Amino acid sequence: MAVRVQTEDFDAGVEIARLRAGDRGVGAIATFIGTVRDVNDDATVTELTLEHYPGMTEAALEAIVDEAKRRFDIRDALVIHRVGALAPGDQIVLVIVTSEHRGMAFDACEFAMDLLKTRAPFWKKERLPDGERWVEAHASDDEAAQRW
Amino acid sequence: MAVRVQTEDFDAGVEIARLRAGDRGVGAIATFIGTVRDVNDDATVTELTLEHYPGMTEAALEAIVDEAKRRFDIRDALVIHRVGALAPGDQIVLVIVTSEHRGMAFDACEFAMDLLKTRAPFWKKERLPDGERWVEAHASDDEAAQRW
Amino acid sequence: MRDSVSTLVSIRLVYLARLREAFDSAGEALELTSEDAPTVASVIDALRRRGGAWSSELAPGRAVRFAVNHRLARASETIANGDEVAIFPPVTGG
Amino acid sequence: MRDSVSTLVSIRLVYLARLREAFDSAGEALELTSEDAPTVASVIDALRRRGGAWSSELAPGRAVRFAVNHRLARASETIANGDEVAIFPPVTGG
Repeated sequence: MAVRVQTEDFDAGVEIARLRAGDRGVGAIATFIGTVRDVNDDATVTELTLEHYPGMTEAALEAIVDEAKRRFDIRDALVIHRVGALAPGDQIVLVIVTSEHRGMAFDACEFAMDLLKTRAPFWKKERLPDGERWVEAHASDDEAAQRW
Repeated sequence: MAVRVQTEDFDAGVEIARLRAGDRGVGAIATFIGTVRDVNDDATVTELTLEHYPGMTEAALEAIVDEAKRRFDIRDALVIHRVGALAPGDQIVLVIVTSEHRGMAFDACEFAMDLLKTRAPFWKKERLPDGERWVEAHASDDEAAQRW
Repeated sequence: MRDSVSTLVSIRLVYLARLREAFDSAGEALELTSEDAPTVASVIDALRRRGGAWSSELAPGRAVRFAVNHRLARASETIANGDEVAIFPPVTGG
Repeated sequence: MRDSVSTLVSIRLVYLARLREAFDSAGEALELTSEDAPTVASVIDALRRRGGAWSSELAPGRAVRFAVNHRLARASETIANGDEVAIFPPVTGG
């Protein structure tokens, strides 16, 4: 499975080892992990809840992985995204790309994250000391996705 | 320690957890792992030996980490490079960068790898079925380093 | 000669994140009667006419995104009988 | 009045990777006598005059890199008494 949506945490080391297992043609592995920060837009975040659109989510992530494989000369790719209630310091998302040479691994990994930020149906709600708020989308994410 | 030169293998998951431990301001972690391919320039590689320049190696890697921290808005960085005899599939190098936002983590990680490829005193010797050869430097690595 | 049933389009609506809360609903069934091929925009127009949170959250200029049958879609996309149409704010995952 | 000892520069040479094998040596002590401030290029000139692998491996146009006291250096860099000068092929780590 190239994509997983889960409430459980993930172990990047284990996932990297699994993704490249048996492929001796791999020379480069680029990995990205997104984590919950304890501050966002100058407010203290005590909890972050990830909502998603079951049914669409995995298909959207699979489309991103397929697009990365189509556009970049890579060997394999994996995306894991967590949903549910998370605390500061918790891991949110993992993207791993294996390739022969490092340039393609870096590009495909960043490409997948940029697309994920604008095309995968996840929404973050932050709990602050004085209430809750939905995280607003950043224009910078649209710009990042439009580079490719 | 921001850099390590060692014969032993490393565990990316453990190193990532250690580098970001206690820093709740981290929102992005970019990681690169270089591994030994079983084929290089159309020849079958059965063993790869990494020679280095003791005394200079750690200083060169520390200079790269310092430069990455100076040029990019990142929280922390780690470089581990192995030396000695390695087999196809073995891990060679690990670069981890933590930052608040993903763009800086990706850029600093790729920057560190590009500099490492052109400034850190390591040399690869390949064992092939019919003998040994020193790996030749790639012009593409010089070009990659000159982008920054 | 067209069958009169062909002008009736039944869809499943899904509301997510802030819109789910604003509408106090995770979704509903909706029937559109139209001589033309209905689009996502037709659905939004129908919902806006309800007033209240519907008209304010879906007002022109508000950032709203759509998916038809689990694929991102523009407002101009046509919809067919049985489609699932999701309406949600810009995504913020990753 | 300059002390005559000031014109004698003792350095430590280090050869690495392919050059270590070609010279069949990991390094050596070298004394340069010069009226001018010697540079990395002065050292390379002195080594080339030995002929054989020295002149072929260090021939103009060959890709050779240098470090002075563990820092990458150009051929024009001046060297001082006690310096460690390393000579090696372009690096291929990572």
